[in-house]
Amino acid sequence: MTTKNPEYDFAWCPGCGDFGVRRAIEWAVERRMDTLGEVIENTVVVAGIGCSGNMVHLLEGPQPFGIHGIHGRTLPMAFGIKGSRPDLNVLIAAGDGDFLSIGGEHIAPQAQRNLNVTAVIMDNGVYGLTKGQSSPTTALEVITPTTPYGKMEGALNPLDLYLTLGATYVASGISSKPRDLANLIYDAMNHSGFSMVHVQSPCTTYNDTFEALKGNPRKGIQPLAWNVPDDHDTSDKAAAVELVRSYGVPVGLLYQDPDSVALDERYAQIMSKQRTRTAQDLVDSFAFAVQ
Amino acid sequence: MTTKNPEYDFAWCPGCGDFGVRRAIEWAVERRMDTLGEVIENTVVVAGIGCSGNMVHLLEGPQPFGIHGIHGRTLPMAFGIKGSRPDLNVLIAAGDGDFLSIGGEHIAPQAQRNLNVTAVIMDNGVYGLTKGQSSPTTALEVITPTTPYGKMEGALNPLDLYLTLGATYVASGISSKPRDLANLIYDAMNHSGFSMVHVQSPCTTYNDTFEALKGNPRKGIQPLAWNVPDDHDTSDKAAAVELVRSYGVPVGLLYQDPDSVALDERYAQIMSKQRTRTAQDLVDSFAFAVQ
Amino acid sequence: MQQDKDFIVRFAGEGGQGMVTAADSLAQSAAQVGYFIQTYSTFPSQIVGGPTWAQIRISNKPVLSSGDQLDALIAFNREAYDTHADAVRDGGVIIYNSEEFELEDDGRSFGMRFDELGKSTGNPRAANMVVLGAIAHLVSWPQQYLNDFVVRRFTRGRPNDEEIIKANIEALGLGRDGAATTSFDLGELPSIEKPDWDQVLVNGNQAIALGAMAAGVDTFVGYPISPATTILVFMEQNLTGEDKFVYQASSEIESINAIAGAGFAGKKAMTSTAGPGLSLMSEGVGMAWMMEIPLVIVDVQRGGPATGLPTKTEQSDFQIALHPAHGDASLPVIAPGTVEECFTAGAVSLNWAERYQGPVILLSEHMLSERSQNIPTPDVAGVVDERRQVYRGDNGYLRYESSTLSPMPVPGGPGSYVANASEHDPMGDTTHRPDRHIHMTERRFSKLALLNDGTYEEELANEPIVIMPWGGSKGPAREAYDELLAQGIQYGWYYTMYLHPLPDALLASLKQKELVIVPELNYLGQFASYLRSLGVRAEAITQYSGLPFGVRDLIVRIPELAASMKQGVVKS
Amino acid sequence: MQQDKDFIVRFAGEGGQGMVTAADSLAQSAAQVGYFIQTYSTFPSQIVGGPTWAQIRISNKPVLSSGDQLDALIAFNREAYDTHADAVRDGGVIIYNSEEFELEDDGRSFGMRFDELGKSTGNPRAANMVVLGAIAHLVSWPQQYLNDFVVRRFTRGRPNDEEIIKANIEALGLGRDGAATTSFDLGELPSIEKPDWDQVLVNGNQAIALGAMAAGVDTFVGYPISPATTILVFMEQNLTGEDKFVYQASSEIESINAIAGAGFAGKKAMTSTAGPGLSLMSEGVGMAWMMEIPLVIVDVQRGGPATGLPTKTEQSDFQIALHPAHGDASLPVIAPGTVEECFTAGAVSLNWAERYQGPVILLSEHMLSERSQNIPTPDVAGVVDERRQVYRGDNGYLRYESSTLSPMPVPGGPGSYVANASEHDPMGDTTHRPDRHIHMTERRFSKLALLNDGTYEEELANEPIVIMPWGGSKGPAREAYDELLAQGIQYGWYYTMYLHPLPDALLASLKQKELVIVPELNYLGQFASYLRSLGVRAEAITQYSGLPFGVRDLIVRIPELAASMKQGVVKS
Ligand SMILES: Cc1ncc(C[n+]2csc(CCOP(=O)(O)OP(=O)(O)O)c2C)c(N)n1
Ligand SMILES: Cc1ncc(C[n+]2csc(CCOP(=O)(O)OP(=O)(O)O)c2C)c(N)n1
Ligand code: SF4
Ligand code: SF4
Ligand SMILES: [Mg+2]
Ligand SMILES: [Mg+2]
Repeated sequence: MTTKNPEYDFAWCPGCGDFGVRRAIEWAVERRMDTLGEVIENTVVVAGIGCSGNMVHLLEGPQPFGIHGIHGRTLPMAFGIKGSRPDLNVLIAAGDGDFLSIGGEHIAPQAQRNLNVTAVIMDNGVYGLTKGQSSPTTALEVITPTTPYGKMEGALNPLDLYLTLGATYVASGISSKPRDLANLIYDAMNHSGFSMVHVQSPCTTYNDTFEALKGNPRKGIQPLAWNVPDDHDTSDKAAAVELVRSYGVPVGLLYQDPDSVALDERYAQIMSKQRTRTAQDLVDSFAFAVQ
Repeated sequence: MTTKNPEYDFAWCPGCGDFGVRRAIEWAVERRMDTLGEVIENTVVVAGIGCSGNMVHLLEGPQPFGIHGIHGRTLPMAFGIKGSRPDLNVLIAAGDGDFLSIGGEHIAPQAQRNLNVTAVIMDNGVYGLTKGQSSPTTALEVITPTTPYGKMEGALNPLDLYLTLGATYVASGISSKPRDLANLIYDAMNHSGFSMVHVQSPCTTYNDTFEALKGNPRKGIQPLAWNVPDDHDTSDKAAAVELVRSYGVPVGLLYQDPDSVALDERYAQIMSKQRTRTAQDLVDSFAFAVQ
Repeated sequence: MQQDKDFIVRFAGEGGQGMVTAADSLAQSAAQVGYFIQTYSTFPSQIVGGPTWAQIRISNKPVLSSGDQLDALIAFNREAYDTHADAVRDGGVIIYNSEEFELEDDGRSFGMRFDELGKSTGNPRAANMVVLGAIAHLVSWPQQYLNDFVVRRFTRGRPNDEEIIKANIEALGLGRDGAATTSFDLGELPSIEKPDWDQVLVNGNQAIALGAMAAGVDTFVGYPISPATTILVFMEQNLTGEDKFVYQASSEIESINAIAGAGFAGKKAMTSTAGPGLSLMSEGVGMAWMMEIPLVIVDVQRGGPATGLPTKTEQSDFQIALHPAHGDASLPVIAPGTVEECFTAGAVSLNWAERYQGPVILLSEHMLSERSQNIPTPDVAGVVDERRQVYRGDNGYLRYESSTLSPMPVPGGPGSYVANASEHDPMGDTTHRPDRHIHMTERRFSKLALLNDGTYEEELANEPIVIMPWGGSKGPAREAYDELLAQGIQYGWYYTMYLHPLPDALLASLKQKELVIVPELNYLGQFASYLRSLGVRAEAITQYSGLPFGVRDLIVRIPELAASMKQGVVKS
Repeated sequence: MQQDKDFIVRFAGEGGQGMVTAADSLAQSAAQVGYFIQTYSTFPSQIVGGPTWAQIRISNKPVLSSGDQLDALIAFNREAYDTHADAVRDGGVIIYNSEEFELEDDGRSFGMRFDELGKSTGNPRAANMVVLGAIAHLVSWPQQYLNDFVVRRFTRGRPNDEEIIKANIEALGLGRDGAATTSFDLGELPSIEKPDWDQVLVNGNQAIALGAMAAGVDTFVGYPISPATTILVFMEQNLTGEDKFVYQASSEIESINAIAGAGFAGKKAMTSTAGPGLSLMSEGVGMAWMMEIPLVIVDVQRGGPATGLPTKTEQSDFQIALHPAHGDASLPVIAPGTVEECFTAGAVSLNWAERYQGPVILLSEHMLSERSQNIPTPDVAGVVDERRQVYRGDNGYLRYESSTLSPMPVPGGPGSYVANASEHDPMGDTTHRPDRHIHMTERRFSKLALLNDGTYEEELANEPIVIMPWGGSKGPAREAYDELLAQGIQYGWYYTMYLHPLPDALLASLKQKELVIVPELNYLGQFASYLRSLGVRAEAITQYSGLPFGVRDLIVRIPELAASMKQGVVKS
C-alpha cells in the first residue's frame, strides 16, 4: 500500500530480513517499469501466508495487484493467473514453511511445465508468524517450541530441489544485499520460464542467522554464505548442483537454462495450430437429423 | 484376500504390469515371514487409489492388514502407523499419479524424517483407473485424452527426486522380472529408513511400454531398461545420481545409505532420555495453593 | 410396452461384448425417426471386461427416467441373466446368447446364437445387428428404420462401406427372422409424430460443457475423477482459441486455486470434479467466497462418503456444496435435473458467478452424466455471456468499500488492490476491526440477493401436500407424480434447479404447505433438512443404494409419507 | 465494582510494555487468596509490539465471562487510552502512564509515572508493581495480599531474590501511595470465603490438552495454526513416555491422515487445528468416518471464512464440524463452553471416538484458548480411559459384517482386514452392491446412538421460551440470563456441550418449546438452523464482530427476540 493504512495492523519486527527483500522487490519492479515501460498494474504479487507473505501489503511505491490467499497455494494461483493471462508479470512472495512444507506439492508440476513466473522465497528456517516452530529448512537437532528435544529430521536443500525438479532459473540471494537481490529478481522476471529466487532472510526474533551467514571473524565464525564464483558457468546444471551440494549458501545466479521454453510459449504455439471451435460448432457436432 | 471374494469386482486387465508386482510383493513378504519368523498380521499394506492401489485387495496367500484410503495419502497414513507403532512393517503400494502428482507433497517430509517404511511405486506413465490421462511421468508431447494436442510439460524423473530428497534406499525395478523385484522389496523392508522401490509396471491398455522397456531387436528398438552395473557402488549417492540422469531406466539397487538412522530409532533414543509425565504430574504443575 | 407408450430394453453382459454399441445403435435409429430416447449405462470399476449393462428407453413422449421395468432383456451371458432377469416385467421377453448358456423353456425367454449368425454375414462384428433385428421384430418395427440407420452409420467414404452395409442389413434380417420363429410379441411401438425441432443426442456431462461454452467459459482446469472426467476431456479437446486456457491439474487443490487465479485475472473460470475433489477443494472455495472471485465448480456427485462408490449415483453432496468450508459462507448451488437442464446450468452457473462475484457450485450426478438423451438443440445464440462489472476508473479505487457488490478491477487495468483471504479493509489489506468484519460479512451475503432470477415449476399450488424432488430425482419423481395423478391421488408439484438461493417466491409458497415431500438419494435427507431450517415443513423420502429411484417405489412411498404425516408421525 | 461482586480491570498498551505480566500477577495474587479470576488477552497479528491488552476479572463467585464494563483501565500509551476509554463504566477509573502522554483532568483519570517510580526502587522491571499497588489502593486491598504474592513469585533460590523482593514491595508501596494522593476509590472488593478445594490456573487449550492426557492420548500430530498452536506445543513438550508419539506435521492433510493411520494402528489419536486446517482435512475426515477409525480433531475456532481473523473469536465452524465432507456423514461434535468443560471435552472426545470407532470433533474457540481461569483441580483419577473393543479372536474375521459396531482388529493381532475408503464388503474389500451400501450406511449412522450419554443443563423447564447458548457464549448468555431473572424476566435455560448427537431427552424437551433462543457468534445462526432442521423452533441471536457477546447486549436482545416471536415476526 502506498500510504500508511490505518486499518492495517501488521509490521515486521525490527531488523527482520524481509525488509531487505522488500526493497529488492521494489527496485526490481521499478526497474522493469523503467526498462520495459510496463505499467505497475501489469504485475501481480501472489503472497503466501506468513510474516513473509505480508510483503504484499507492505510494498511501497507503485502498487501492483496482489493476492494474499491461503497457506501454501501461491503456485497454483500463479498458474491460473499466468495460464489464463500470459500478458501479466507474476511474482510470488512466500516463506520457507508456506512454499516448501504445506505448499511443497506444487513445485514439481510448475517446474515440469516451466511456468513463466518468478518466485521469491524468504527462507528464515522457521515459522515466523506462528511464533517460531521448525520449518523444512530448520537443521537437525535445533530446539524450537515444537521440537523441544531437538528436531528429529534433517533440513531440506531447496536449491538442490529446484534444480532437480527442472526449474530453468535458480538463484540464491541474501536479504542483507538488497541491490544484488534486486538484480537477481529483475533477471528472473526477464527469464522466460520457471524462476526461483531463494533468499536467506533471517528472522531476528526466532532464528537470527545474520551472524552465521555473514560470519564474525572476532568470534571465529566462518560465514555460511559465499559468492558464486565468477567463472561458474550458469548454463551448466551439473556444476550448479555441485555448488549447492558443496557447503553453506552459495549466493548468486546458479543456473539459467539457455534453451528454456516456457509453458505460455509452448501453449500458444501448439494451440495456434488448432481450429477455434465455437459453442455453435460444438452443439452442431451432436446434432442428428430426424428423417 | 485369500479366497475369491464374490463381492469384489475389480480385476487388472490381461497383461497388466501390476500382476508381476503382486507376485514380487507376495514373495518378499513370505520370505520375510520365513526369515524373521514375523507373523503376517505384523505387515500393513497402505495402498493408493488407482489400478495399482487395488493391490491391497488382490494379494493372495497370507493376508496382511491393509488400508485403501483416499487418493495420494499413502505416506501420511504410513507415517501415522509407523510413528505410533514402530513394531509394524509398513509397505506402501501406489501408482505414479497417486504418489507423484496429488500425493507429491508427502515425499520430502518422509525423506527428511527417514521414515522407516518401504514404498513400492507402480509407474505406468499414465492414470490407469481413470482411463488413460497423462501422469507426471508421461513424456513431453504424448497424446492422451487430456493432452489431445500433445503433453505440454516434461516428465518427472522420480529416481532423481528420491535421491535429491534424501531417501536412504532407492531401487528401480521392472514388473516383468518379479524375482529380482522381490529381492529389492525384501531388502528395502530390511533397510532401516525410507526405502523407495520404483517399478516400471506397464499399462497394457493405455500405455503399453513393455516393448520400449525391453527393446525389440527385430524392430530395431533399443531397450530403455538396463541393469545397474555390478561394480556400481551403492553407497555412493553421486554415482547413483549419475546413473539415473544418464539414460532410460537403470534397473537394480541404486543407493543405500550405510549410515541411515531411521526416525523410529532416533525418536526412541531421544525420548528415552525424557522423563515420562503422567496426566496427574501435568495437572499438578498448574496447581497453586490458596493461602 | 409399459403403459403402451414406451419401450425399455436392457443389454447386459461382460464389458467388450458390445452392449453399449447395441444400445447406442438402437437409440440412434429410434431418435432418427423421431422417438424420444434415453440411454443409461453402468460400468464396473475394472477397466477391461467385468459386468456391464446399457439400457435404452424409447417413447413417443419426452423420457423422464431410464425406467425400472424392462420390456426386454438381452442377456449376453449367464451372469447377466441371473442378475437382471428379475427386472423384466410380467409379459416381458428375454433374449439370451445361446452360444454362452442354455435355459429351460420358461415361457418368456428364447436363445439366439448372436455371434454365429453375425459372422455368417461375413462381418464378424455384426452380432449386434442380429440382436437389433430380433428386437425390431418383437415391437413390430419397420425394417426400414434400422436399414436407414445402418446406411447412415456406415457410409463413411471408405472403399468397403457398401460391403459392410450389406452384411449388417443381412444380420438385421437374420435376427428378425430368428425372432419370428418364436411366438413372442411385445405389441407395437406407439406411433410418432416426427418432431419439427432440431435435436442433439448428448449426455449430461456434454450438456454441461456445451452450456459452459455457450456462456463463454475462458479457463478450465481440472483433475480426472469419475464421473466428471469426461467434462475435462471435452474441454481439453474443444476449449481452443485465442485467450482460452485449459489444463489438467496435478490435484484438485491445484484446480481450485488455479481457477481462483484465473477468476481474479478477469476470466470466466471453471473446474469439474466429484465429491472427493470437492472435499479437497474446501479451503480454496472458502477463499474464493472471501475474496469475491467468480468461478464455478461442477460436482458430478457419485456415491459417498470418501472414495465411496465411484460408479454409482447419489445426491449426498448437497450439504458440502452449500457449506463447503469453515466460517460463515453459503454458496449458490444449481442442481440440474435433466440433460436439458444440464446445458442451462452450465451457462447460468458461470453467469451467476460473474454477476455476484463469487464461487458457484453446479451439482450434477453420475446418473445424469451417463445418460444420453435426444433433446431439442440448445439455443446457443440465446445464451447470454454475462460478465462481471469491471472497474474502469482511476487508480486509488477502494474495491471493498461499498456495502454490497462493487465493480471489480482486473490486472493490467486500473484499480490495483489485494484479493485477501484474511478479513480486509476497503483496499484489501488485512484488518481485524470488528466494524470491518461486520461490514464485510454482510457485504458478502448481500450479494446473494442478485441471484434471485431462478425459475421454478409449480403445479396444483393449492394442494397442502406437495412433492418437491431435486436434481436427477426429478425424472422418477415426476413419473410417479403423473401416475398418482392418473390414479386420482393429487398433490402439488414444485421443482427448481436453483437450490440456493431458492427463488423468493418459491420459498414463500413452500412455507405455506402442510408437507413438502422431498425424494432424494441420500441417507440424511439433506435438502429436506435444509428446507426445515428455512421454516418449511419438509420431509425426505430417502434412498442410498447407489441406484436412482424406482418409480414404483415412489408411487408407494409418497402416499405413505403423506398419510403418516396426517397421523403426526413424521420424523421431525 | 459491577454489582458489588466483582472487579474488572484492563491493561492496555504496546506489546512488550508488560500488560500481560501485570494482569497475570494480579490474577495470581487474587487467586492465591481465594478469589475466582479470569484473564483474557488479545494480541495483534504482528509478532513484536503492536496494540495489546490483557484483562482480568476478579470475583467472589465463579466468573462466567471476561466482562464488558471496566472498573479500571490502565493505559500504557495514548493509543490504548483512545481505544479503550469508552469501555470504562460510569464511576470507573483510568490510570495512565504520564511519561507517555498527559490528559486534561476529566474527573475519572489520573496519571502516574510507572517506569520512573519503578526504577527508583533500583529494579528497572518494577513498573508493573507500581501499577498493581495503585490498583490495590483503589479497591482497598490489604497490602499483605500483594506482598505475599511477591514473596512467592520471587523466591526462586537465587542470590538476589531478597533484593528483588524488597524492590518490588517498595514499588507496590509507591503505587499505593501515588493513588492515595487522588480521591479515587472503587469501593471494597467483596470478601471471600477461602475455597477448600484445590485449584489450578489454566487456559482452555491447556485444559483440553490435560483432559486428553488424562484420557490416555497416545499419538498427537498437528500443524501450527493460531489459536490452536499451544496445544501442539504442549503435546510436543509433555506427551513423552513409552508408546507415545507426537510430531509436527508438514500440513493439516498430513496431520489428519497420520492420526487416521495411528487410530487404525490401535492408538488414541488426536490433532488440533483451526478453521483453515479443518477445511483442509475435509477429505481425510470423511475417510475416517467411512473406515470407522477413532480419532479426534480439536478445532479452536477463529474468525472465518478462509484465513479470516486469526486472532479473533467466532463460532462459525459448527456446520463444517457436523458435515465436514461430501457424502452422507455427520460427526459427533463436542463444544465446551468454559475452561473446566475444556478438560472434560478433551477426555470425552477421545473416549467417544474409541467407543463408536470414528472421528470426533472438539469445537473450541479463540476466546476459550486465551482465557486463563482458576478452576477446581480436575479429577484426573476420575477420568476413564475408555478403549475401543478390540477383536481378539481367530483369523477369518469379518470386520464389517455386523449391522452396527463390531470389535476392531489391531495390526499385529489377529483379524487382518482392509480399512477401505471405498464402500466395502464384510472383509473390507471394495464393493458396489446396493444392499451393501445400504447396510454399511446404516451401520455407520447406527453407532452414533452409542454416544447418548451427554449431560445437559436444564432450568425452569416449564417455561415456553428458553435460552440455549452453545460453546463459549455460555458465559455471557448465563450472565444475561441471571440478570434478567433478577429483573423478573423469566425464561428456561438449556445448555449442553454435546452438540451432536444431542442427548435424546434434551432434544425431546426442546421440541416442546415455543421458542429456543440461541445466542451464537456467527452470521448464519448455524446451530439454530440445525435445531430447526431437527424440528425445534429455534432462533439465533447472532454477532459476527470477532468479539465475544457483551452481556448488556444480550440483556436487550433476548427479550426483544422473545417479544418479536410473540408478534410472529421471527425469521423462519
Ligand atoms: C491451512 C493453514 N494452516 C496453518 C496456518 C497457520 N500459519 C500461518 S503462517 C504459517 C507458517 C509460516 O511460515 P513461513 O512460510 O516460513 O513464513 P514466515 O512467517 O517464516 O515468513 C502457518 C503455519 C494457516 N494460515 N493456514
Ligand atoms: C481426490 C481424488 N481425486 C481424483 C480421484 C480419481 N482417481 C482415482 S485413481 C486416479 C489416478 C490413478 O493414477 P495412478 O496413481 O497412476 O494409478 P494407476 O491407475 O495408473 O495404477 C485418479 C485421478 C480420486 N479418487 N480422488
Ligand atoms: S517473527 Fe521473524 S520473520 Fe516474522 S517479522 Fe519478526 S523477525 Fe521477521
Ligand atoms: S488400465 Fe492399465 S494399469 Fe489399469 S489394470 Fe488395465 S493395464 Fe493395468
Ligand atoms: Mg519462514
Ligand atoms: Mg499410473
